[in-house]
Amino acid sequence: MAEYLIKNGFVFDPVQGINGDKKDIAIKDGKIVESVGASAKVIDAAGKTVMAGGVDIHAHVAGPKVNVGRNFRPEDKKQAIYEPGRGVRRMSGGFSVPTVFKTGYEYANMGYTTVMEAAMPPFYARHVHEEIRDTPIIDQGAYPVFGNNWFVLEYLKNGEAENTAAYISWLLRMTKGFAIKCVNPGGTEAWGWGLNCTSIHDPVPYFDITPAEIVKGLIEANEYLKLPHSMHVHSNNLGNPGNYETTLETLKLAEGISAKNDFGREQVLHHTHIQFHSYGGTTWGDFESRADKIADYVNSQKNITCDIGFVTLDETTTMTADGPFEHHLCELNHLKWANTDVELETGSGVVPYVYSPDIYVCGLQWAIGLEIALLAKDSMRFHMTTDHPNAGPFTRYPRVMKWLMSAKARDEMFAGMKNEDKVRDRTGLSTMDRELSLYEIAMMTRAGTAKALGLSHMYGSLTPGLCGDVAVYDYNPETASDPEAIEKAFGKAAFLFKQGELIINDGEIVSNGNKRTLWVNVKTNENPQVERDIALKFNKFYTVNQNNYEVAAHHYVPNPYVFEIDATV
Amino acid sequence: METVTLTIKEQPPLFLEAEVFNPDALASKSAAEIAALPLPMGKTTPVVGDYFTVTGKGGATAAETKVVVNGDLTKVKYIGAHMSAGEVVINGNTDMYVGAWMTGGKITAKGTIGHFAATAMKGGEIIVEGDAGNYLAAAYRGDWRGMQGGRIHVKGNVGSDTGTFMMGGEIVIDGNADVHVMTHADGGKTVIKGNAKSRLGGQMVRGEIYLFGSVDVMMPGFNYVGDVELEVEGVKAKFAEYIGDTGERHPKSKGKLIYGKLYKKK
Amino acid sequence: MTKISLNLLTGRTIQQGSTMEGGKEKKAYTKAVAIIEMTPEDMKRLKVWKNTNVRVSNEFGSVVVKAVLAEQGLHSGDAYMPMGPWANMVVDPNTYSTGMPTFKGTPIEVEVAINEPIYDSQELVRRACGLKV
Amino acid sequence: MANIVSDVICTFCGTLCDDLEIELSDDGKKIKEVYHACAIGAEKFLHSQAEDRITRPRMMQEDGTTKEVSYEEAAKYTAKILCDAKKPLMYGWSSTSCEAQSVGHEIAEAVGGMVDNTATVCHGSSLIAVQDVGIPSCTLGEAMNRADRVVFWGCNPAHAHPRHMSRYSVYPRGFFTGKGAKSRKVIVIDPRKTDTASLADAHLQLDQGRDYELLSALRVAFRGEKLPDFVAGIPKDQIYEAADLLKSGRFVIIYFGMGVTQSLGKNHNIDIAIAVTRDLNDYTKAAIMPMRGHYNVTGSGEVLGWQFGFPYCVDLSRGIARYNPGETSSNDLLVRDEVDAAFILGSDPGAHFPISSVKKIAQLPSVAIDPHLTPTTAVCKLHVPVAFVGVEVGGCCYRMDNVPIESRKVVDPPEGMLTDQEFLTMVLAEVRKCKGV
Repeated sequence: MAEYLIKNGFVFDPVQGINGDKKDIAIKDGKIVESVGASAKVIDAAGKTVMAGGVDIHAHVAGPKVNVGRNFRPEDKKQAIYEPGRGVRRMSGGFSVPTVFKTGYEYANMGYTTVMEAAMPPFYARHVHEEIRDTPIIDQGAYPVFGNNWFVLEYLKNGEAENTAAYISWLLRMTKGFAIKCVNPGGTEAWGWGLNCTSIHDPVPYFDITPAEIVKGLIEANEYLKLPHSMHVHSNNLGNPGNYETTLETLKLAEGISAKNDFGREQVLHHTHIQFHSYGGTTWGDFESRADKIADYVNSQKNITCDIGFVTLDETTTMTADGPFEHHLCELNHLKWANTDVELETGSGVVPYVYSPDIYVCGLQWAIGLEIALLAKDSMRFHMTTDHPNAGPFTRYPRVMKWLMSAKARDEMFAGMKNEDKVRDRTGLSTMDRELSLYEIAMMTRAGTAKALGLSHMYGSLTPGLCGDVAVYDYNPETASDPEAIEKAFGKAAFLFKQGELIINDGEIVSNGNKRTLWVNVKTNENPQVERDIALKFNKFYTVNQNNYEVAAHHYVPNPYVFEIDATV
Repeated sequence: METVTLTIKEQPPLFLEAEVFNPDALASKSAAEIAALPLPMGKTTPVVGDYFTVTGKGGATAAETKVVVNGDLTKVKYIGAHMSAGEVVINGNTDMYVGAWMTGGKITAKGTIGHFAATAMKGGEIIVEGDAGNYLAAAYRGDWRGMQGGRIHVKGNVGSDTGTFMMGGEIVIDGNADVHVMTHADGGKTVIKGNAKSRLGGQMVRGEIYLFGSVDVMMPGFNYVGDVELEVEGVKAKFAEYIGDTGERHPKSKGKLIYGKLYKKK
Repeated sequence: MTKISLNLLTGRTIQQGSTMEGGKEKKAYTKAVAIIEMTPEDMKRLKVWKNTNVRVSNEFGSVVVKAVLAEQGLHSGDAYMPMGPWANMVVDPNTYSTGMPTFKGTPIEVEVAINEPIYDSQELVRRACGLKV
Repeated sequence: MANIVSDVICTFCGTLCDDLEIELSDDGKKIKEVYHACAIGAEKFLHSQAEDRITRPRMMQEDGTTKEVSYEEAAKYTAKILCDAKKPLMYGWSSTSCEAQSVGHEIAEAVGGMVDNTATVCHGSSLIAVQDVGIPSCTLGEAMNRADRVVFWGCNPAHAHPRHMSRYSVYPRGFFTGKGAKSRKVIVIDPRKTDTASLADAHLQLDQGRDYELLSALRVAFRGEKLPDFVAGIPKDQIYEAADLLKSGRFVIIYFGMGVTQSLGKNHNIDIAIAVTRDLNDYTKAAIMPMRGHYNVTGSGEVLGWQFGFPYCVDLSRGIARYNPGETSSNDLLVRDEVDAAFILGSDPGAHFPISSVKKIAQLPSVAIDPHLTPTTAVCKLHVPVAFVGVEVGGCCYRMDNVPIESRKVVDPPEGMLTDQEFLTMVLAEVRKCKGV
């Protein structure tokens, strides 16, 4: 395999404490190394920014609801130029819900090399993996959803922690999943009857368990199984005025629990798209930011991480396993609504949404995300996401970076809003002059996310021994002054390496790489009861036979990277 | 105002996509430059000169450019699509997407035009001497934003799905309309001087339909509320007023529900 | 010669489905699909016994099939043909620019054609397409 | 000891039953018996064993006779007509695996094909409607476990999806529907008294082609607004009753089929049926599901979706993907003379398109890739027989509720026969040659 030497770039690597120093980065046999021989190909990075490949901890990029978004929005294709195939590239299109090819290419263009699919319905896992397989370049994993799963609800209701863990390990193996995702705990099961759980104390119909018990139970199961990532929650009551209290109550469930794993992960709870959960007020009329309360709490709790879910003020497509929320949303905007409830497991909904800068609620949502990120004391625990495509497409990360790094750029946005005063008045953002550094951006986009995922031994840093995932951006931190240059440079990497292979050469994608699918195979004690329960549910309540349920690795996961864990006691 | 005249000299084996046959694309171009513009046909890309003789030249801007297209244009799509200003005259029958996504200017079609004309039209004027096809002034697939402004006058008949998802602007049809008029409309106005088939205003939120002739089946969600004297397109007459679609949602204004309206000439 | 006007519906029958999987070139498929179902009243109007060959025609085409009594009750005035090449000789190809031909609700005329042959599926389409048989 | 393969997937209809048991001869070469399948499914497995089966590609001669050719020659011919054409139609895709579809899409991208699947004459109207108003739906098991109101609108599962009612919709005892059929009220809306209708608690035998009006009337009734005395031939009292019956359910599931997708109004009938479902969610819980026909037409829509962004009628002729049924749909393309070659795989337009479209196929350079002899193979220049997916080769298929299930290989195909994926891979190689890449 070719050797490379990336010379004289401004290197940003928070893990090694490298903050913009001019350094050379060497790549050999797919890994970062101390040095390479004279024969190594030299990439001149003088005047450019060098970082490890980006790691996305939460995006909806593959699977059934993503494809519903594509197929039921032909008009979304008209929001972006559809690009013909060229060289190694297939044709690629779509704006808020890009095709799998565009997903791979656009992440690569942003210097990202690893992306986690945020919600995999187990019953549809095969579909998720078919899309992941067809997505070029990037390494991917997927989080199966557990927060409304009948097995989990029953085991937790009976306080059977060991059975919960045994079932989870089985399902991770069946679906080739990477982590435990929990969306609107209990609420989506309630939606099976057209109901919801809007507080963590609302009992789930029939199952008679509360969201609080589900969240706590899943956190404990996660640590019992010593998984790389922590329990990954989208808490109840998303998107509603006054929901910050539900969010704080949910976060407090992690108090006193500490992480158990061999992957360097410190948190036990990751709260996703926390922007959507930081709202004050009681109605849309007195709607206001409570970013301060949320940021303060997360700052104070070392065992919690979060990603933001920045609103980018675009016309986009919302999609979530939070079925009742999507129904609520379509009642508000009267646009098309897709919903799929999944037997024994979960549900989901999809609704287009236009975040207009002229609507003050949207303006406020934009401000709240930035406010949280700028209140962060430790950017390693506040991560860059747009909850793609819910708050905006992932292709806007460079624009979000611009807003985070430039008060001037933020003021221009405020100035463009119809209700500027109202928006400024209801968020702390308008008085903030903090501008994040590239060092902090590197934490939010790779170092912090890799660590929270338990992947810091592979990704997120340029430490010798790690994967040869390196991005070179045409951005000179010493001379750049125009904030627009940030958006431009970080949206189009000059060079990109994935596992030591040159993917982008001088701005052009030249290889589709050798993408891998990450999943976790965790061994637990033999558990005849759980085996019986599984057989019984398949016999009586599933419409697919148990022998046709497992996602066969051979075909759907052609290039797996398996994390083997022993959680037997 | 400069004029570009395009005359078809040979019928193509397949359909031509004339995305350049509009004032915006031809402004400030010479006949020679225009003849060299692409005229895609399937996977091949002939140029305008391969199938059309070009005379005259474009004006300095779209507004100062008139495009005249002559001949049998039944295998030519997109004439006047995406235009923002200026004028287009179509001397002969033509195919799909006439004036689609148009935002301004004027199109006069001397013959018949094909389906999907005036898709998502935002402004300007279209006059059709002959008939128009299906989906006149409808939204593009999946979009909830149909015709939003401008005026269309069809002197002949129109096909099905006229004004689907219409939000604004007006359509006047001298002849008859096939099934489904202003389905899902949330504004705008359509006048049918001839007869209508069934499904006028199905799932209509807001908007107005004026019908001079007969309709074979009324939608069950339209209620008769009384007669009104109106002047419509220069015709003074008594109309029976219906409100609907009562099965559909309707916005409130000052506590009162706003309905779609159907006026049927007595 | 009596001729009656009917409204044609087409669609699946389980016999059509299973004989199709058995092979569209086989006699069983022709027997199951080259038929038109009518109500007893319409049969009377047409003055035919069941299992008589009839010619079904309209502006779109013409085809000879067997007239049979509708097993699944129809409104009088409606007729039913299993989906397949025989029905498709006369269905309305108009898609109203939706892509979907009007397979249901096509006006047809039916007349007795006792001595005219019913072709098998392959011969039927080859003849219609002007190909040698 | 009998040689039984179990948990076999039935690759006939969108119900995609996965509980078949197939008894093989002791040497495992022949299928002897098929258990649990419906009449159609069983016939499919047994027909694959037919002695007179075509096992090699055949070119049609001027005089109507055929001449056997090798798969290599067939692949060359197929690649040539696709490369020579300015705008080739590539239709079908619904009776094959997602893996084969993917290879086909690479070919289509290389030759600028018009890629369309059988939804175009089946549930294409539904896809358009979903794009206009969305679709509140669920998996078949969700309906089995919860639904106490079951509506069959313009569909006849007793004939088209024979095991649907016993496996999913009417008879099974689900988690919250422990009394099986007794837990459910079944309503059929159909102009015919179908065998499904005769099992129903209520049958609204409407006038054919007036579904849009009747669905609209239901919405009016939900809101307690007034109705004319009759709508679509149904007295208003019956409509108000039906509306109350639906509103009073805990979980309503509406299954619909060709009766609505192919009648006057097409997509609008589905659009308003979805509106009815959406309305019902204001009073209770409701879902709606298309009764998809071919066993993997759904999969074709899914793969097209994630690769190009549209579920059918995908126009790749300009090197980018475009979409507009009515323009880029097979029957419009054929009748309007918009295409100059026809490639057909895994479906039979010769039998299931209006004859006016079939005549156009017969005039074009054409190839039909299909295990069977069909009216399509009878009018195409080249017929390439291939192995049966789900019998002689496995692969991923999507059920009518979009659930992916991996079909199984049960027996080997006849000696020397290729699968469609293998043949398409040869065609792709030939296409790359003539493209010089």
